[in-house]
Amino acid sequence: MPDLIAKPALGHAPLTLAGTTLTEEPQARITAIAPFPGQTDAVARALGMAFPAPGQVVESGGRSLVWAGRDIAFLIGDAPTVALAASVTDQSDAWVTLALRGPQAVAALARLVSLDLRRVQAGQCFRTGLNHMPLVLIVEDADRFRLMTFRSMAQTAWHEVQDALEKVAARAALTA
Amino acid sequence: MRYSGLKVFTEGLLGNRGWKPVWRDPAPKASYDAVIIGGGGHGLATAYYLAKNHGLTNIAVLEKGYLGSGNIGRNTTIVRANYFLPGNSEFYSHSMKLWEGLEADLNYNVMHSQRGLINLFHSDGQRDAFARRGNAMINQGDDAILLDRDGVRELLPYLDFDNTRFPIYGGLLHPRGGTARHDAVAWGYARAADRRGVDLIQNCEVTGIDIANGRVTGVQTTRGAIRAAKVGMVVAGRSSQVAAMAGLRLPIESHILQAFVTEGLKPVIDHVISFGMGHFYISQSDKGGLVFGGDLDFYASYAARGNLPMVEHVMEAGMTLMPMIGRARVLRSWGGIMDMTPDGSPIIDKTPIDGLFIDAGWNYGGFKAVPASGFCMAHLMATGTSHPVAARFKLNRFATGHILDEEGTGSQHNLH
Amino acid sequence: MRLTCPFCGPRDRREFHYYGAADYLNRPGPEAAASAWDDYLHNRDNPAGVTQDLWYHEQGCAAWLKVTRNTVTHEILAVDAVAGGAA
Amino acid sequence: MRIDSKGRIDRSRPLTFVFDGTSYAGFKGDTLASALMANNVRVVGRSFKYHRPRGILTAGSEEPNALVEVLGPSNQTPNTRATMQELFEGLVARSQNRWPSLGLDLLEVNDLAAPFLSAGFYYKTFMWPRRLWEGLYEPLIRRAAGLGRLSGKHDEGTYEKAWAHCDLLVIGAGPAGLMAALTAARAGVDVILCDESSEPGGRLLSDEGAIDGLPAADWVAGVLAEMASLPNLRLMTRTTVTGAYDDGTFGALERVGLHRRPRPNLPRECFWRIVAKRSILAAGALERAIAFENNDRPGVMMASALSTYLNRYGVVPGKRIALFANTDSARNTARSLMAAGVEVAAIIDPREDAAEEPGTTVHRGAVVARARGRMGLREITIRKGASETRLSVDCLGVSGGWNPTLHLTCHMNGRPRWSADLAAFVPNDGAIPGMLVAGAANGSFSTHGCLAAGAEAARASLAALGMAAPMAALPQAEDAPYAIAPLWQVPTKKRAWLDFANDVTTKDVALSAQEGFTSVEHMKRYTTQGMAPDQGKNSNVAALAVLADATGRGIPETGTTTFRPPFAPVSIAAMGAGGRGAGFAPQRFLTSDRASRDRHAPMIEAGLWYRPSYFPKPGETTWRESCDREVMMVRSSVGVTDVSTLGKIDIQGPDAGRFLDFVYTNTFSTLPVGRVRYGLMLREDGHVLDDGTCARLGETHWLMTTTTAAAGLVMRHLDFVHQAFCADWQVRFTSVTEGWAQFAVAGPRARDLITSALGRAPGLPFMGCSDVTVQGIAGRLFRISFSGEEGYEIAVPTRYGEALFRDLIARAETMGGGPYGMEALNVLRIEKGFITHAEIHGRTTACDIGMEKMVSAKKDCIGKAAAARPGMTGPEREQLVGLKPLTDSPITAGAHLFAQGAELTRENSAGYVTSVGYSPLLKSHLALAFLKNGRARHGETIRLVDRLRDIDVLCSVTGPVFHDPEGEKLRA
Repeated sequence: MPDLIAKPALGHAPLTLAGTTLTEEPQARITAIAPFPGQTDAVARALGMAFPAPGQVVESGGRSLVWAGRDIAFLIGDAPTVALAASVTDQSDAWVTLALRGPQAVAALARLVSLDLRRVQAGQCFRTGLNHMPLVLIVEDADRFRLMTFRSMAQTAWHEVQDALEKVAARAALTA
Repeated sequence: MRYSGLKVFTEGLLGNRGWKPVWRDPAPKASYDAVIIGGGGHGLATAYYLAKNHGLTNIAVLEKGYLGSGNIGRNTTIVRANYFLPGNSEFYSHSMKLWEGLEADLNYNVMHSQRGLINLFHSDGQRDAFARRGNAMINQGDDAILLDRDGVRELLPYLDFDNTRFPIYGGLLHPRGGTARHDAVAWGYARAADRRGVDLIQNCEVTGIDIANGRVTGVQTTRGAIRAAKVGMVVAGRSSQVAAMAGLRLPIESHILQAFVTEGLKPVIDHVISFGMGHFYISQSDKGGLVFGGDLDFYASYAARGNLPMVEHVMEAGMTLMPMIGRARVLRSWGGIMDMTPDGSPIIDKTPIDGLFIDAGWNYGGFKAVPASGFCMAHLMATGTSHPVAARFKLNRFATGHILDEEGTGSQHNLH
Repeated sequence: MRLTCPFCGPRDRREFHYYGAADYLNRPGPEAAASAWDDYLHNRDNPAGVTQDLWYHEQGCAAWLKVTRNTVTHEILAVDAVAGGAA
Repeated sequence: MRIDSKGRIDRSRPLTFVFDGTSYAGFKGDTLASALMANNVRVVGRSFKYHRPRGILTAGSEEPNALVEVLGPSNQTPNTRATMQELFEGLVARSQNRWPSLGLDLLEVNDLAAPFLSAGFYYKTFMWPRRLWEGLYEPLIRRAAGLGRLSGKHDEGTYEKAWAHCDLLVIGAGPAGLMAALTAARAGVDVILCDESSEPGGRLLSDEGAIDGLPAADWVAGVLAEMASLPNLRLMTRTTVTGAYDDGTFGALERVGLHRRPRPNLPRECFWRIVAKRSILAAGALERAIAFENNDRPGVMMASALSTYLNRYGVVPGKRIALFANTDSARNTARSLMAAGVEVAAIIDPREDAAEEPGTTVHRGAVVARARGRMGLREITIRKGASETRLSVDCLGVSGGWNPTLHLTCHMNGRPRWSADLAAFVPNDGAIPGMLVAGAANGSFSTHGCLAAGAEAARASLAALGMAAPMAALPQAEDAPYAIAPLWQVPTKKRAWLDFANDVTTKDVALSAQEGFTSVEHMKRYTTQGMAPDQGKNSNVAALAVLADATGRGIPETGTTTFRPPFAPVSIAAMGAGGRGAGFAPQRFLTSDRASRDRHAPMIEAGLWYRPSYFPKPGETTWRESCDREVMMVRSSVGVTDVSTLGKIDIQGPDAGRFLDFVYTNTFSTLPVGRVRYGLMLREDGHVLDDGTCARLGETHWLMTTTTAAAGLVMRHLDFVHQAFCADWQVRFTSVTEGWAQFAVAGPRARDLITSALGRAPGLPFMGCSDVTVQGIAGRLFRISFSGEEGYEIAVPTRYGEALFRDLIARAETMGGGPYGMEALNVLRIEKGFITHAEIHGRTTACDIGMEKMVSAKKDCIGKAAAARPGMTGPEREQLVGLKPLTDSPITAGAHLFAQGAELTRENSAGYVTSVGYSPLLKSHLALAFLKNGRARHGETIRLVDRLRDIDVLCSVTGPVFHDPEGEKLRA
């Protein structure tokens, strides 16, 4: 009996415009951990990682714990192996992760995201919207970002980021 | 003074020096048979029909600002009778009949124009819901035509039939639907009420409602106390505040509804069109501006101004539905304050206080209701019983569960 | 309009879903009188001034928030998490 | 006429452009208006109502007359201000609101008929006979009204929207704005400086003044050079701040590509949302006109505009110019003109004490009584006391004083106050929280005053941001006091214009007062003053003053002026950027999407999702053929359909069962592990919110299924109930909709298919569930059915969805089965009497759908109390029934139901049809419907009438379940 073939959300090749590259990231293991009321500290101890404060990413041992909402975080990397006083769900297949990296990344995001991105730095993340789509925005550094949105919306997300990049590039070409 | 084309001609020859004030500017008397709080469309219409239908002329309309300063002059001017729930159907049907005779009745051109209203639908489910509505309209004696996609294309060839996000399946055409010149409705009723002896008192704010032994006895105003055995509160937008003067707490939350008008353009949109998958409806005024609107800003407010998210949503909806309007420029946006009820339908009823009546909760459908609202409120104030076409607009229907929820969105005030 | 979410910080109004007056927090017990339910579901003070109402950070952290604000000026006076636990 | 040596245009870059079919020459740096002026084109438009010839009045976005259509390669842009349209090579423009041509406009007959077209005349006539309103009068009015034309073609232009954030937004880059932005940026805060023009500088580019001994324009260049070196300052030219909204949010429109030939992907316009902690409004002031007889003739224009055309564009509109002004600012214009060698024939100054002016004659205490020259000014009449003299001129510059550009301060309901000293409205402090107003926008009209106010506003803003600002020396500039003798109108029996754009004259305002429209709001609405494209910028204050005169009141008692957003008109396309086509809402695609399209399934919208409607086979020509086959396939063998769109909410925690008992009407805490139960959820108002199944995966682990439509709604509802009422309960929920691809497998051979796919028998009872391994992949299996046949839903992680779907349909096809779409799914569920949101449409109670027994009496739940209200139950309500036509006739959803013999009226409507389908199994159309007291009426014959589609059919009333009412197939 043949095994089922896994498909990426998009399978798009990277796109580079104005020195800025949009890529579809390979699917990672994502585990949503939502501690039961009052159990956040216990969960953190069991995980061996600090539970991230709002807007923070905690890195440890090759795994990152990304704050993803009120009392919920996404563990990116190996799934927890210990029992947690938390709701634990596998979200690996629920999200598509795009990366936007380059000098025009912030300018493109200014067309997609309502956040103030003036002084963002590594270790930050945001729950917000990518236009009308849900978004987890992870800051790698000031001009490198990962964008997680619903997998079913991957085509629209790609299209809208591409569209923003094209417009930014057309403007950049005027002064180049 | 009777208005006519001949009068306009002769006055023109005489330098327009003979035109008289459209209404008197009386000082308030100490006492009236009935007082109506609120000189908007509904209040003025109530006064007019009290005088005309019930012979009550010793009455006053008290307006805190200028006549017609509320939502009557801040709406998208749509007139329609396309409801489907019993209770609403007969009321708006009655209103439409009054609209159709309004110019002759008032001797004032309110420019009621039956341009046809088209509600677009974008799925089989929406078509079924509109078919139910259209049949209800016909059963009520009004008109409705179900258009398929080609039928819509014939009437509205400029819609985007190829790329829009939610394809157009068809539309429900309501040929008698249309628009009217909003301010003229207030002025026409005001002038006609004044001619029948009603005192229209501007810059007169009600500051208190006098109640003795469970009966209303009059009102306190910024221009003195006024006695009256009957008081009607017709102040949509401020209903909760005025009712609170009588100790009443209403099933109403106030919300902002924005509307927009563009610069003048040569005729390009002939109908009133409403989008089924976003908040957007549009018509073109006789002056040439595209007049359009969307949904509430959704948060309780008395600010009479909106914020950008709904502005942008409305514009985006316009662009997906009819991208030919892209280069029209928005000239002005404004917000009205809506009385939102838990089921989206209005209230025309007695209150627990004898002699105190309420006409409120028009959500954002008050403009087209003006004639019937005045008609039925006048009937209620004059006779003490509800007019049959407004019999279900009870204040206590939420307590009893006799809900009139056309949208089916439930008892959340801002969802209607 | 912007609300400062106790978790996410200042955000544009479009990230939030509005429900209604904070009255919705005071759910009557199952044995409450019908009039208590009528008040709870329908009747509102609806002040022209300071009010408290409920917003959901839908395009954000999914917290329900109780916002104290002025309905005339739109001034935001306070934003608190309904369930507490704000950072 | 060009003036050599003047202007900021680039004479080395000549451009050609076309206006009304004629080709002209201009230069880089020109606007369309300046270029037309240089080519001595005097008439550029026709007025709105009287179709009078009109020339250029201003040099800014407030222009009321020079509105043209700009023609692009594929579309046209109406009502474009020639004063704002920058010239580019190949620009093509056309005049508007005239027929057949600008020079000969037949509707100019309206000008002769003016006595009969006074303010509001249309309210008094056209009433008889009634049917002629829509048939004759209104179409004529509509055709005559309006200005430019939309093409009627889709706007295919590129637009964008963007966000910007800053500490301080400075609006306007004139002396006050430049000084404010520079002061703040030097202190280190993030500053955005927006200016409407193509070039910063404001009036410093228009007037010939000196700052620190340098020509003002050189000082501007120095400031800009320093600004360019400050990374924390962002200068946005061609950007009009259009609206002030709550909490420091501003709307702004940037003209990105309108001043050049279109380029791929380059937006025409960008609509910015700027979020600023503080703001400074330094938008300057607008000069205002004085109303006198025929003051709208081409060649009569604003005095300050003359300076702008001369100093920025090197052009003057006449050879012999007069000025009519009641302030000193027009003297600068006179001096500039004379210095450039242009004849200034006279200055008419109503002030008795006006100073002399070397080089020209000053008529003190005099006014201009009228202008002559229909297609271009020829002559003015100067009146002093009782005597009148005529003067030949071809241009008249007018200044009635200045109105601060305070519009944005009104956007949050702030009302300006009247300053008698300035004879103008000035903004009130605090009108926009966080905003300070500086310079001419605040009534400081000298250059020094503007510079000082800009610096001071910056310092105050910095202090509010917690920053100290060093005091820097202010540049030296003129500080002349502002003196004005208010003059709004020169009395005349003829028409004198206030609102050029809407053709509102002083007579109209007087008539409005005569008729009792004495409130300023009544006057505006009655005369339409202020409602034209210039939004009353040129006329509001003067019209108010004229109304005050007419009613014998002072200006403050008459009222105030106000402005609503936008400050300058904004295209729908810019504010709606992104909405075009599919951009209006995200598209959600199933993992089976490609496989379905491969099979030519038409995809239809289901909320944001796309789902297959049906899977046509060769030879099938209608959807019904395919649908019937798919239904019979499910009833006879096996069908596969993608149900991943249903909401899936993972619920975990010790209190999960208790929580489910609270949100569902029925009890879940007693459900055994490995079992699934159907649940009904109410809104708190007692109506049905949603229905679906909920599976118990483990002792403290559940999986709730919602309908596609209600997935988001239910999640929000659960979050509310938990956070508001039981936040301490040990339960959390997480949407896992996106993580799983889930397929329904239904039919007598469903078990065989599942066995084949799993390599083992499913071994599940009806309403059972378990974890399974699907070809090596961990998945889940549920034995549930929405078709009435034995049914399973099999779920795998989304990445495997496409593979599993293809695998399942391949296996099904070997068994005589295959995929089925939404149409068949709908027929199957109607045959079985299962409801969807067609039935639970928000007005339905549990009782209406026959599920009142599912509301547990033993516990409280959301909606239980409100569902007990008297109006929510009882025989008067419509209850769910099935309908079967007595004859083989099509029936329709949306039809109403009537007792036989009853007249077809609203009162007699006994219900309505919610869902219909043709059952190939029962060889009959079937319907689900709501019928008053329907449960007691099974067996009755009822009349189904759809008057929209001429359908009138007798039906028998049945229970809603047509197929296998005992459920034997489900449990097999």
